[in-house]
Formats: sequence, C-alpha cells, structure tokens
Amino acid sequence: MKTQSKLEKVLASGALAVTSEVGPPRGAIPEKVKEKAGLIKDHVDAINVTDNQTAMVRMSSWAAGVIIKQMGLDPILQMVTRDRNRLAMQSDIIGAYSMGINTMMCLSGDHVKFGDHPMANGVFDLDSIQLVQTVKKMRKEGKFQGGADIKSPPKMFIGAAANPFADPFELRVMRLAKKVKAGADFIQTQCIFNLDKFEKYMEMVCDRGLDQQVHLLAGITPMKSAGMARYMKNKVPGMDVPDEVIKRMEAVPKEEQPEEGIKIAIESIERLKQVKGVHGFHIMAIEWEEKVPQIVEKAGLFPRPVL
Amino acid sequence: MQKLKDNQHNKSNGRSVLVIGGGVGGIRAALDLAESRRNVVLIDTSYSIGGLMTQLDRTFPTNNCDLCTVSPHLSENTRQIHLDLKPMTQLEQLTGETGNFKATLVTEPRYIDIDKCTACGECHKYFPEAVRFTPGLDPRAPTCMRYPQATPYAFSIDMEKVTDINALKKVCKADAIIPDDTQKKVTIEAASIVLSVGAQLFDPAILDNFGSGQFENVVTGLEYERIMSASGPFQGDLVRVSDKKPPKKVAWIQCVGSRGINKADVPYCSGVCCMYALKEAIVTKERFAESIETTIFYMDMRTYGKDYELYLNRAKNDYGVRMIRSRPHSIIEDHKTKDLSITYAVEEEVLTKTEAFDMVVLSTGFRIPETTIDLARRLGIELNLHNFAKTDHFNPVKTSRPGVYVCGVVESPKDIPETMVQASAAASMAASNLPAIMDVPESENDFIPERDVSGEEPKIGVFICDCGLEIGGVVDVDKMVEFAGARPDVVVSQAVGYGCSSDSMALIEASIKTNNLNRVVIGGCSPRTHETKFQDLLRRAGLNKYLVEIVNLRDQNTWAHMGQPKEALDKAFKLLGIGISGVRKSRPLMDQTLPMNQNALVVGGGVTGMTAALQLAGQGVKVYLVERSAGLGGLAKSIRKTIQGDEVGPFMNQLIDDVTAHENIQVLTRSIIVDHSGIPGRFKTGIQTGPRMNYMQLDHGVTILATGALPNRPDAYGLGTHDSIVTQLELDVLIEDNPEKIKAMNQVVMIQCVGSREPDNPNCSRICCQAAIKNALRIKAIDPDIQIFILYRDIRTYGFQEDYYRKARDLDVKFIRFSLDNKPEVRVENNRVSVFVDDVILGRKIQIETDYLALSTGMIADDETTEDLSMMFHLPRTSDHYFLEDHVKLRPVDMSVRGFFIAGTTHSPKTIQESITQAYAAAGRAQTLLAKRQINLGAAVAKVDGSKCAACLVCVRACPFSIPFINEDGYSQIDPAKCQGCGVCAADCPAKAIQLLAFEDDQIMAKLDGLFGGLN
Amino acid sequence: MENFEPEIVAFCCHYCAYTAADMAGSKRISYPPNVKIIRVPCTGKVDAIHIMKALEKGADGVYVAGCLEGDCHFKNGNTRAGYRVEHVQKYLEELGWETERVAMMNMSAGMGEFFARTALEFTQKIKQLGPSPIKRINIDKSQKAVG
Amino acid sequence: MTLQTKFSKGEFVILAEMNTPKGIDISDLVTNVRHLKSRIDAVVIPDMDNGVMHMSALAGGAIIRQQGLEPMIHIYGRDRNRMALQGDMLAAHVLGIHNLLVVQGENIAHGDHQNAKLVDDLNELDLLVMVHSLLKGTDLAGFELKGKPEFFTGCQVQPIQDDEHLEKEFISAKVKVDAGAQYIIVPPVFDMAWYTQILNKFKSLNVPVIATVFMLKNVGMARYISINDPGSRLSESLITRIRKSKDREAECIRIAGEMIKELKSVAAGIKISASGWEDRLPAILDCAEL
Amino acid sequence: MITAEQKPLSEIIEYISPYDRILLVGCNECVTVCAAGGRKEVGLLASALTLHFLKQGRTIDIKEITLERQCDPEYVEELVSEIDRADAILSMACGCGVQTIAERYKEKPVFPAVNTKFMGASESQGIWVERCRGCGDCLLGITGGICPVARCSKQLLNGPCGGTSNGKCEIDPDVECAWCLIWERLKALGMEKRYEEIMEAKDFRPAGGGGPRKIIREDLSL
Repeated sequence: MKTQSKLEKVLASGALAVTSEVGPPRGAIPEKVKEKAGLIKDHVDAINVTDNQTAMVRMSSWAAGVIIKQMGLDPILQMVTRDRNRLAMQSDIIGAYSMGINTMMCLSGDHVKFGDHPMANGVFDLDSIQLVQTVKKMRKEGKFQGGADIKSPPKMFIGAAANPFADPFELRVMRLAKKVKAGADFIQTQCIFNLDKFEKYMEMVCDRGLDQQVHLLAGITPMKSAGMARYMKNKVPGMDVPDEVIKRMEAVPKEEQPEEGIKIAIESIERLKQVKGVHGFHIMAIEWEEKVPQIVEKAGLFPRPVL
Repeated sequence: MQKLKDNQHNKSNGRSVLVIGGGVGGIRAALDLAESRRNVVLIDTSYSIGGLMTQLDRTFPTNNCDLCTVSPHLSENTRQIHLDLKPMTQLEQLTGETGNFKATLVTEPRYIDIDKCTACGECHKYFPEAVRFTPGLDPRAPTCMRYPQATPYAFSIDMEKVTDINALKKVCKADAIIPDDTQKKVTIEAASIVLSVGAQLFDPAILDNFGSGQFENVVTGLEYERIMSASGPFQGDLVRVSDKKPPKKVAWIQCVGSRGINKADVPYCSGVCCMYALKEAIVTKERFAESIETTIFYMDMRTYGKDYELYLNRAKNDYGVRMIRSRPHSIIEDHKTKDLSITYAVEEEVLTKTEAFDMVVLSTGFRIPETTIDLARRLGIELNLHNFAKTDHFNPVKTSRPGVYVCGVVESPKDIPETMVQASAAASMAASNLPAIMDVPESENDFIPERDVSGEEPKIGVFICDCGLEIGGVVDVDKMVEFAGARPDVVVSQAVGYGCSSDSMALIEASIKTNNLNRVVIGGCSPRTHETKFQDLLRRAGLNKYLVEIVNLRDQNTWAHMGQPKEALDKAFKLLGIGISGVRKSRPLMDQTLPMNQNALVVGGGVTGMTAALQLAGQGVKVYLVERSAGLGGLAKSIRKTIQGDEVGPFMNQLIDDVTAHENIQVLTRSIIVDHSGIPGRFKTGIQTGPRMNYMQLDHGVTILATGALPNRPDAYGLGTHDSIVTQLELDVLIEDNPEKIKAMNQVVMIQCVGSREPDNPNCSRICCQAAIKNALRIKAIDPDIQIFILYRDIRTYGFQEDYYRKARDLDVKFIRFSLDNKPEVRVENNRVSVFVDDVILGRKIQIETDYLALSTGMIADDETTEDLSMMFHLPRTSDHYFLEDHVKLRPVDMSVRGFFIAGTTHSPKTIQESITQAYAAAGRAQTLLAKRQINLGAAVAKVDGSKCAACLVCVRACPFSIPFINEDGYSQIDPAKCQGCGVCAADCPAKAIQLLAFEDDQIMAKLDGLFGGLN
Repeated sequence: MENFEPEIVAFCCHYCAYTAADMAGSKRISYPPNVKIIRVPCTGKVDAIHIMKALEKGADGVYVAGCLEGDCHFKNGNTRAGYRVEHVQKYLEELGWETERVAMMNMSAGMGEFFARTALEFTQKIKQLGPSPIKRINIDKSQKAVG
Repeated sequence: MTLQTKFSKGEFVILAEMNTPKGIDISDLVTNVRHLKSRIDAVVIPDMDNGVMHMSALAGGAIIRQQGLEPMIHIYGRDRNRMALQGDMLAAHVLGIHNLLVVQGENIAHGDHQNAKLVDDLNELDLLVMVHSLLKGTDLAGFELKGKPEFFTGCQVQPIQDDEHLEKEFISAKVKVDAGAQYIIVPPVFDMAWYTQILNKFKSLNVPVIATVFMLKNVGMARYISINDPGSRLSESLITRIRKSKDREAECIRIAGEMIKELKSVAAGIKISASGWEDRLPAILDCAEL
Repeated sequence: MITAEQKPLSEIIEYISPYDRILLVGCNECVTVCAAGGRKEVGLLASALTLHFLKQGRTIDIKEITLERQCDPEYVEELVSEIDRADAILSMACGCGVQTIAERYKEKPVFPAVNTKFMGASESQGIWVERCRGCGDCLLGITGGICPVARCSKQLLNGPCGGTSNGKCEIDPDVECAWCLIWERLKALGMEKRYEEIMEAKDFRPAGGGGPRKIIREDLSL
C-alpha cells in the first residue's frame, strides 16, 4: 500500500469501488455538508468534495473534507489549478493531509467564465498533469515542486479526471497515459452516456496496458428529465449524450422520467461492469444525492466491502 | 465646338471618313475613327445626335437607365479633335471612288449659332409650349433641345413655328440667334463613307384592326418607353393616356407589321421586338407595381442573343410575365372606360378568346423610309428586296459600292450591341482606305512649355461667367467678383460674360500671362463638361493643367436655386470660397505616360482570329496569331455552305493563304498561352509553342480573344448510337459531299434546341434554326419529294433569315412544335430510326420513321479554355462560360480589362458572317488603342510617402485592383501606371502615408476651410 | 431656432452623385441651397477624418453620396465609404451627438430628382436637429450674454 | 564533386534545364542559377532547342561555370559539321564544360528559321564516336591532338508510347551506350507506373538513367500534351486535378514536386524542365522536399 | 505586433478635461498597423476631442504629432520643441510608449488614449488575434508552432481539457481549441510522440514572475 487511503484498499482488493460526490455549500453551513454526506455514507467507499465547482465560490473543499472525515467517512479532496498557485496548493495539501485526508483528485477546473466571478484571473500556474506530478513528487520523493525537502511528506492517493468524449478522441487515451505517467493512481471519468464510444475508449486503454497501471472509475450520472439530457448534450462542453438516450427519456411521461434516468444509470453500470479496465464507479448525482443508495443497491454494488 | 475650330489644321493633312447618321451606330463609328486619329465628318439631319437610343427608357438585359449609359458616350464627342460634327446636314451628292470621294453636304439653317449658344434655355423658357421631346405624344416646340445631355449642347429653332422672331432674339442673352441663317453647301474629300442612318419604326396607324391612332390606350412600344421615361410626358409615371390612371393590365402584341403577308406588313423579322417587349414588361413590374398584369402575345419568342434566353426565363419565372402564343387579330375599345379587349385564338383550342386590358402596346419593327432609299441612290449603293443595304455575304458591312460601308439597322434589323459591333467594324473597314495608323504621325501639341510655379506664392485669378442670365440673372456677378477679389492671394477677379466663348477664353489666357497668375478659378458650369476645356486653356497659357479649379455656379447653384436669389448668392460665395481655398493647395501634376507597344496578340486562328489579324496587319500592326491546333481554320473549316448558299471552303482557303503570307502576321500554331503580365498597352504573354513546347514571350499592346466555341455534342436523342443520327454540321457535309446518299432518302427529321435552352445550358445557340432551314432547303433542292420534319420550340429566324423560313414552309417542310416538358422521343428498332412527338395542333402523338435524324446541337462554350484564359488575363466570364464583355450594350467587343477585345463565338454563338463582323469590330476597337504612341494614365494616382509608411499592408489588402505591394525598401509602392485613382488606399492608410494626387487631403481640408470662411 | 439654416457638406463621387446633382440643376429641380458639394473621384476616397473635420469646422450635417450599391466605378469604394460613415457615427454617439448628422447615400448618375429629394430630406432632418452642438453652445452663450 | 563522381557514388542527381536567351541579356539566366546554386547538381543547356535560334550553348555553359555550377550542354549535328563540332568540343573542355548530352536536333520546319540549310553531317552515333575519338586524343581525321579533353557524355531516348516502342528505344540506347554514352536521359512521362517500367528497362544497360520532369503550367498545356504526346501518358485525372485547384500554378508546381519525390527511388537522377519558368524551380524543389 | 484599441472617448475626455493645451502623440509602429494610434487615428481623435470641447464652448489646443516610435528615447526627444506649449500629453502608443514619454517629460502629465491589448497577428484585414504572451520561454518548437500559453484559455501545457467539443474551446465556440490545433499540427509533422512527453511545471520567472524583465545585450550596449 502506498497510502492509508480506503479507496486504495478497496481497489487493491479487486472489488469494484464506488465513489460519489458532495458539493460544499455556498455559505458557512457545516450542517449541509453533513446532511449530504449522510445520505450516501453507507453506499460509497469515498466521497469527492468538489473545489469551487463550476467556478462558483463555495466552502473550501479541504474544510468540507475535514467535516466529512470527522463523520468517520472518507473524503476525496478535489483540487483545481484554476484558483491557486503552486504554493497555495501544496500548503493546502499538507494541511488537508494533516487533518486526515489521504485521497485527492487533481483537476484543472472549469474556466472562470462560467462561474460567478468571470472577472477573476484564472491562475493556472500548473495544469492538472503537473499537479499530479507535484503530489506524486511530494509523496514519493518527499520534495516540494520547487525541490525543497518536506518534513514528513503527505502520502496522498492520487486521482485525476479523464473525459473520453472530448475532442480530439484519438488524444484521449494518450492524455490518460500522460496522467498515469505523471503519477495518477486512479481516474474518475466524465459522465458516460455513449457506452459504445466508451467501450472503444477502454479497448484502446487496455491496448496500451493502462488498465494494469491505473484504476479507472466510470462516471455515472442519473438524469432527472429529458430536458436535462438535452441540456447536457447541447450546453455542457465535452459531453456526449447520444440521441437514443434523449429519445428514450422523451418517450416516457414527464413524471416517470426520473425513474427512467435511474434505470439508464443502473443499466449502464451493469454493462460497464463487464468492461475490461473498469475498476469501479463514480456516481455524480448532481443535487440528487438521495438517489445514490438506490442506484448502488439496484446495480448490485451493495453492500460495500468492509476492510 | 471651339475646340474643333482650334484644331482645324489637323484636318487639312488628310482625307476624312464621312459618317452619315448620328445614332449610336454612327457615333460609335465616328468615335472609333477619331480615337484612332482618323479625321471624321459626322452628319445627321437632326438638331442633335443620339438617334433612337436616347428615346428609350431603359435597355435590357441590365434594365439600366439609358441616359446614364449613353450620355458619357455622347459627351466624348466634343473632346475629339478629329471629329467634325455637322448636325442638320445631308449628303447631296457623292462622286469619285474609294479613297478619293467627293461628298457634297448641305446644312439646313439652325437659326442658332452653336458656338454662342450656351444651352441656357432662356429661349425655351419664354416659348414653353412644349419642352419635352416625346414623339407621338407631344408636339415639338419652336425651340428645342431633345434631352438634357444633347450634343451639340445647343438649342435649335423651328422657324415655321416662330411667330415673333424679334421677341425670340431678345430673350437670347448670348446673342446666338441668327434670324437670317441660310442653307450652306460644302464639298469634302472623303476616303470612305459609313452609312448608319438606321430605320424608322413602323407606324401601325394604317392597320385598321389594332386601333393605333384611334384608341388612346393603344400605344407603340416606343411611346410606351416615353411614357415610362423620367424625361417623358408624365415625368416617369406609368399612366394611361386616356385618364392618367396607372394601368392594371397591359398587353403587348408582337410582330405588328412584321413577319406578315398582309397589307402594309413586311415579311422579315425585326429582330428586336421580342426583347423590348420583355424588357418593357419587366420594367413595368419592377418599377411600377408587381401587381400590374403583363401579357405578351407572340408567334415565336426570339430571344436568340447572348444571355437573352435567361432574360426570357426571368420574365416568365421571376416576374410572372404571361406569354400567350397567338397572333391576335383585333382590338376593340370600350367607349366609356377606354378599356380594350383583344380577341385571339390559340393553337390548342378551337374557339377564339376575348380578354380585356387597360393598355395595349404594339411591338412594331423597323422600316426603311423613302429618304433612305433616296440616299442610297445618291450614294450609288444597291438595296436588297426589303430596301435594306445589300452587302457582301462574307463582310456584312461592305456595300455594293467599294468604299461605302454600312452599319446598324440600315443593313438589317438588329439591336444595340449588334449595331455597336457593326459600327466598329464599318469604322475599321473605312479606315483601311486611309493611310495605315502606324504611318500617321501623332499630332504634336503646340503648347508652350509649362511654367515652373514651385516656390511662387499663390497668385490666383478668379474669372466668373454670368452665362447670360443663367448665372447673372439669379445672383449678382459683381458681388461675387468683389467677394472673390477680397480673398487672400486673389490678384485678379473679374466677370467674363460667357467664360467658354472664344473671346472670353482669349481674355483669360491673356490675363494669366500678363498678371503672371499661377492658379485659376473659373466660376461657371459643371467641371464634368468644362474642366478639360479650361485645362487646355491653362496649358496654352503655359500653366500646368491641374492648377485650375472649376466652381459649379450654374448647374449646382443658379439652376437649382433660381427661385432663391439671396440664398443662391450666399451659396455662390461659399462655393467660390471652396474653389479659391482649394486651388491654393493645388499642385502641378504630370499625367503618367508610358510608350505604347504597337503589336497585337490574336488568340485563336479560326475565321474570327484570322480576319482580325489580317485587318490589323493591313494597318501596319505586327500581329502574333496564336493557335493551339496544328493548323489555322477552326470550326468554320468544317462548314460547307452558308444559308445564302455561299461556299465556305474557298473563302477559308483564301483567308488562310492571306494570313500565312502576310509579312506583318506571325502565325504560331501548336501554341498554348501559359502566363501573362503587364498593363494595357504593354502586355507580356508567355506561350509554349511547337511540338516540343518551346517557351517564348510576346510583347504586345492589345489582345484580341477569338478562341471560339465548341460544337455541342450532348448525349441526347441517341446521338452517337446510330449512323443515321447526326448533327446539322455532319448533315451539311453530307449534303455537299454525297448528294447521292441524300437522294436515296424519303424522310428526314430534324430536332431543334438539342442541348440548348435546357436547364444545364439555358441559352439559345442562335445558329441552329437557320442551320436546320439551310439544310432543309438544300435537301429539297436535291429532291423536292423528300419529306422533311423540323421539330422545334420557337423558330428563331431573325432578320432576313425569315425569308428562308417562309421558303421552307412554301416548299412544304413540316414544322412541328414541342415543349421542353414534352420532348420528342427517338427509338431505334430493326436498325430504323423513329421519332415520336406530340403534335400540339393535332392533339396526339405521332410517329415519324426517318432515314436520317439531324440534331440541331448548336454550340457550347469551351469551358476549359476560357477558364484558363480568364484566370491568366483576369477576365470575367458568363455563367455559361463565354467571355463576358465590358458592357453588353455599349461595349460589346471590349473587355473589362482595357486592351482586351473579344470576337466570334468565344463571345456567344453566332454565324460566320456575324463572327467576321465582330472580328472587324475588334480590330477596329484595337486600333483606337494602337493609334496612341503613349499610354496616358492621368494624374490622379495614389502616391506613397515611404518615410511615413508603416508597411501595415492595409493598402495592399484594401485596393480593389491589387496594385500596392511592399517593396524591397520595406514600404508600400503603388505603380502609377496601374493605379486607377479611386483613393481607397489613401483613405484607409492608418499612417496617412498615401495621398491621392489631385485630391490630396490638404486640398480637401482647404476646401472645407474655404467653405466655412476659415483661411487655411 | 425657427430661421435656422444649416450648413451641409456633401461629398459626392464624380461618376454618380455629382452627375446626379448636375442633372437636378439642368432640370431646374430645386433643393435646399444649404447643401454644398465637394467632389471626390470616388466615395472610397472620403476618409472618416474628412467628415469629422467638416463637423469641426462648422458643418451641421455631412453626407457622403456615392454610386448605387454594386455600381461603384471602382468596385467597392461606396461600400467602404458606408463603413466609414458608420465609424464616424460611432464616434458621434460616444460624444453624445446626434448620429443622424452624418449619412451615406447611394444614387446613380441619372437620379437628379432623387438627389434633390435626399438633399431636401437631409436638410429637413438637420433643421429638426437644430444647429450643431458646437454652434448651439455659442448661441446659448450669446443669448446669455444678451440676457 | 563532379557529376560523374556523384553518379558513381549513387547519389540522386538533380539537373535543371535552362535555355540561353534569345538575345544577349543573360540576367534572367544568371539570376535563376544563383537561386538554385546550392540545390542542384548541374544545369543542362539546350542548344537551339526546338529549332529556335538562341545564344549558343557553349557560351551558356561557360556562364554557368562562372557561376560555380556544373554545366551540361547539348551537342547535335543539325547545324554544324564535324569541323565546327570538334572545334567547339575542344573549346568546351577549355571553358570547363565537361558534361555533354548528345541529342537529335529537332526538325527545322518547327523552328523559327525554317529556310535555314540543314547540315546533318553527323548523327547521334557519329557524335558519340567523335567524342570517344577526342577523348583518346585523336580527331575524326586521325590527327593527334595537343592534349586530350575529358568529357562525361550521355544520350537521350525518344518518347515511348508502348511496349513495342520501348523495345525499339532500348535497342537504340544500347547501341549508344556501346558507342560510349555514359548516361541516359529519358523523356517525361506523367504516369508513374509506366515511367517506372521504362526506367527499369533502361537500368539494365548499367549506366545511370535520368528521368525528365516536365513542368506543366496550366490546363491548356496539359491538355495539349495529353493529346499530342501519347507517350507522356498524361491522364484526364491529372488535368482535372489542375482544373479543380484554387491556384493552378501552385498545383502544377506541386505535381512536379510530387513526381520528383516518387522518382527518387526509381531513377539515378532527374532533369527538371521548367521551360521558361526557371524562376519557379526553387518552389518545385521545395515541394519535392529537396 | 503589439495591439491596442482606442479607449472610450469619455475616459480620454475625463483625463484631459483639466487642460487647455494637449499634445496628442501617435506612434508609427505597431499601433499604426493595428489602426489604433497612427497618424490617421491621431487625426480622428483630435477631431473628436475638438468636437467635444467645442460643444462645451471650450476651445482646446490639440497639437498632433506622430513619432516614428514612442518606445525609443531618441524619437521621444523630438517632442522637446512642443512640450513647453502643452499642459498635458495624450499618447496613442502602447503602454511602452506612454511610459517612455512619462519618463522623459516628468513635469507633464501623460495619459494613455489606448488600451494596450496583446501581442497579436493579423488574421485578415481589420482583425487581430492574440498569439503570444511573451512568457520568455518559447515552447513553440515542441507544440507544432501553436502556443498553448497564449491560445489555450487555461494555458494548459499537457493537452486539451475535457471541455473541448468539435475542436472548439469550452469558453467560446468561436475560439479554436489550441490543443486540437497543436495535435493536428503534430500529426501532420509526424511528431505525435512529442505529445506524450509531460511538459513539466512552467518556470514563470522568464514570464515576469521574477519581476520586470530586461534584456541586456552587452555587445550592443554602450
């Protein structure tokens, strides 16, 4: 074991891991974090805590992570390179680790243009791959990015994101390889709706032997309505929602659409379980955390292993 | 006319060409000759030149306003030093022979001195009975000027209508009226004569069935033009004559008086009426109301000209002009409403129909008047059976009398572009009896050297015309003189009466010299008409011609504000202020010139190219005749006979021999053009020549494109699948070479419009109707018992071709009509060819078994070649890949790039005769350029100040002609020889490094200062 | 402001608008004498600065008159002139001036009546707008001085 | 390194054809040579090619030499007798011109001096024999020369339409090689498969085989060649390719460049004939990535 | 080239309102080329300002002068003869020019009339696009000649983010994804392997992270 991370343990055991996420509140409301985490606590192995998601100011991700940790659960600290330079990020990593957070995701983050501070300066001192490298260096070499030694280096289990659907497709596996090479231990993918394309992607991943080097958790998002499906197809950059999925959602009455969305999510998990290289699932139920247990159960991923 | 007098000495050193008739054709011929430094005497019986075209409202196919397109053409006239214009003049007698004619000319009294008349219109104002020239709708006034841009720019008096000559004399402040003016007779020496008197339009009043002259709302096509015209009787409102209300339903009746056998009819086709009826219908919808219903009653729609079929399609499809194939037999008027009802029959139906209209337009064609027949007798030329001039079959501008040439409608009915082509051709032929242009020295300007005014303080002379009362009657000239005199640097300010009169011009010239003036302001009429005149005056006085500013006190002030004298005076001060301030900043400028290369490149060695080459070579021009195939001759070599029965072969052989033997022609066969550069007058064209494609460069001043077209061979009606299915071209050869085979035939079928007038090749191929009839007549001549069927859509035997069409019908050639959506069908069974066609009249499908099926396939543009050449030469093409001339009406052989001319079938499909005519025309137009020793590029060119240039490329990108480039020194360079002088670069330059000479920024600023009273 | 007579500058291209103005004159069609024409070879030569300077020097309105769209003798000079007029209008907008004080017009050489009509309409519009803001302040001042 | 050494070392040799001027203005020739100096191995100077009078190739060769490049000049028997030819060859050596290409003079009837008197004292084979004799230090009359010249001499073959024709030209080339030709230049072919077949056939003669790349200039010229020179095998699709391109001149340059690229593996070298467009040769070489 | 764009007139007017004599200085380099501050724009701005102040009944003396380059002291020296007659200087050059003037004429207030935008290239007439951020450590050699620093919205150095669709950037469908361009170019050059190498965290000192930058050419300096 490289780290103390529970997620690492689950993955090492060969079981399919399950993660989900909690978005910190836009205010000093620790209860909200607890409430959201409470909804999913028994059904997941670890909980992502998002970092100023969609470039909107929220409670800092490490603080929310500490609250979750205090609940006895396992938070995954998300960190975007958009808001902090390498000094701030490394200091936060040490801080978070000191508070018992041992798993993190390294991301570049949505552009500030989309958020509530479009006039802010995007920092981007490092990109996500360089952040992975930095965290790895801290863990493995015990050195800061700048080269100085760390006293008692943090041992983070390092995650990164992958979007198999963004352009150019042929570059996606190569970019994954770069993240792995930089030191990513696990990968969470963008929401998967186009399963055919994802399977093709995974084939390429396996062809390069990346499945042997990294744990890949497939991203699953249940859709609440046909409207949401259309929105994700048309408005969310890098999202691939096939027309059949939208049609399927549209085919059922509006009130049954949430149920249909969950059904699709479950079917997707069932199908992806068979895909070589998929080591788990990351369920992003955006503002719909209460449905996570249902999905996990119906998809046959419950109960979670106790290690 | 001042200029003509001044340059009279130019005329004494050579014989002239006498051009009879001042319509567009005569003007074109005269201008072509004058531009190629030949002396011309242009006579016209009318008060001013312009002819029929100036009466038209708009012309097809562009629906442009004619006045705008024709007026620059006319005013060119007055600038030509080689041109002597004699209005109101007739030829009395012609003696002598080619190269040495003596022509006696008689000029009727005008009662107005052209030199004195300033066209102020005072006489007119006081005798205002009728101002406008509106034939058939208004009486003529006693004093008259036909239209605002008349040439000569002077009035004339109809003495018979004048009641009190003294009263009239009084109103003329220019003292131009000569009550005792008399007829004058002169004899001139002429080398050649060009006859271009046109024809009259048929007056349908003698036909009793259409009520022309009786029913107010029945008008002729020309009257309809006048009604629509802005200068017409209703100021451009389309209204009925009876109640001045806009019509809702207008009908046109075609072929009124033409293509008929009845009383007063002529048998030929007038050639132009289909197009003008379509134009009038379209303009009616376009300009007046989409809701006006337009209907055309016709027999055959003869839209055979270049892109005319597209115009017809537009009329039908885009404008909804209704077409009814019928020849109505009568019009009846409702006495109360003055509405009209037309009774007509259509082929498909038994009963006649009657329909009501508000207005009916009779499309009348051309007639040769008695006066022309009389003139022909005096000229000693023969006329044909229709009284048009009889001409050489292989040179349609050559009459029976050597040295006398014709052009325009007097030769045969035709429209404006064809008239223009013939005019240039006739001019070219006429010039061939004069010394070759290469041998005529360019007249030297005897101007004194220009005085160097640089470094001098401005010394401005202001001269203000009162123009009779035209200016002086509205604003106080003395006050203007006083105002101008008080402006800084003005040393002379005086009134000069009529500034443009010879006395005043002399006075100004003297004042410049004695007062040592270095800038001049003329307050008078528009610089558009008078700038050149005063520029010449400055040159005579030893000043650079760009040191004069004309202040438009008349056209843009007193004329426009005659009712507000106070305001007009104020404006006059300001305009003078603009002019005086502006001229202070003017600089002496040099017109850019380069020596002209006097060689010609003729591309294409067919009948057109050879004719043009020979014509130019005869004028001493060195000609490179470039042909891509191994021999000369082109498509015409495969034609045996013309419809007139002339043998093409011997004619072609003679032509080839002449061309090959001519010492001025270098024939380059197996030659492909590969590159091109240079400017008009100095082109350089690279060719690959000979079997091994040797590269060489030719230097030439002009280029004539005569690359021809291809015989069309569409995949239709089984062409190419059976020996008996051939094209008309192949049938022509068979008739001539193997009449025995023809004799053995019983039935022959011909199908027209094969691969033409179809969606993928929408235009008419023009030649196929006559080709089919030609071959039909020849077959009938071999054996009259052979049954011939011609399946057609419209028979387009324009002009005198109609005679052959009638003859074919007389000989029982069967004409069966079909439509585009119901084309004939060809089947081959047991090696026999059958044609199935729906007979409209019989109303059923018939089968015709045929021994021979001749397809009228016409021509198709040589897309590959024209595309290659258009890219290298930067020339535009039409949508169906023919070259596109500069102006479809007025410049039909000139291309948009100066120095390029087109002729023959590379322009559009045409017969051999038409190609030959255009070849002569192109050679003639080319001579207008080749006659120049220098290329004058004007002075208004953009100039770059390299020290300011930031090499930003704005000018390079903005120039509409791609002239600027960044030179080795790193700043923009604009070749003055190529600059067109628009000034776009100067306006866009962010570093203000470019100035347009003659319109520099500081001059414009100075003008603004002058206007607003500031002193720059 | 009743008897306000605006000063109007019209930059006219030689080939179309200037000829149209001559045509109006030869037909004795009246238009307001307020319009003073400055001739240019092509409206493509008219720089934004010429228009601005005209305003600066005292014009109450300025318009540029060229050939009809697509009929420019120099291909597209009139179109470019149109863009420049818009550019000046943007400046005027920023300065809080009425953008209608500058305009682009298109006409053919034969459109004498149209020339007169547009001259009249433009003059009327400027009359409605009143004197240029530059002049207005001077008038106000002088009125104040009197008052 | 001389052309001959380059061939012997198996280097891919690039020759550019450049005509002498019809006149005395050599500025274009010199400019074009300067632009190409480091990029080509030799300049081929035709002598009154196509029967069109030009400045003599001997002078052209000397100019090339002055510019520091190796010249290769045409020799042929149409216009000069054996005296003049031998004299010129000796002069050539002295002027530093060591590469000779023996060609058949074109028919005078297609040229610009159709009334000229035809000499035709020596044919191609005779010329090779003559050169061979000079190399040995003897003139054609058997007299010994004062000093022996050195030449690298090659020959040309005629356009080849089909297999039968190929066989005929092959035999004729073999005779020339036997008579002393040290390399062969093959006329242009636009169909690579056919060209490869031809070049391979001549390779068996064991002398360097040089392909000719003829630069097309526009559709008209391509069309002309396709009709009049069937041996060139210029296909309709090539014409269409030029027609469809936005910039035809650039496309023609690209076509020439691509042909050169393909020929690199087939021929010992190439001769580029831009006929009048020598200023575009650098662009062709760019396209050929040379 | 350095690109710039004229400031809103209201801002310029606010700067110079307190003064009566303005020296309006253009620059014949970059800002001329990008049509922000050459002779023509100087003229236009002068005219616009004149119009504004005339409207207020104020006559302001605006002296127009366009220097060859405002970022070279020798050229800026040319203002010496004019400077005494001016109360303030309005510069139409980029920030470099404004500062050069400010440094030379310390006694006079200097105001910028343009906003200096970026180092850009001309895409077509009238359109300029950002191409370089002057990061001081050029990567173009390994990114196929397309700069991820200037042209990727997130300045990513290791490939496109997950927001790319149809080759366009997530922030604006009109903006090309720099990494898609880089990838296409690398493929065309046969340099795909280059992509797989991880680009290490960038040293921002040459980009200005180490304070104001300076280039010293000792061989040239005096």
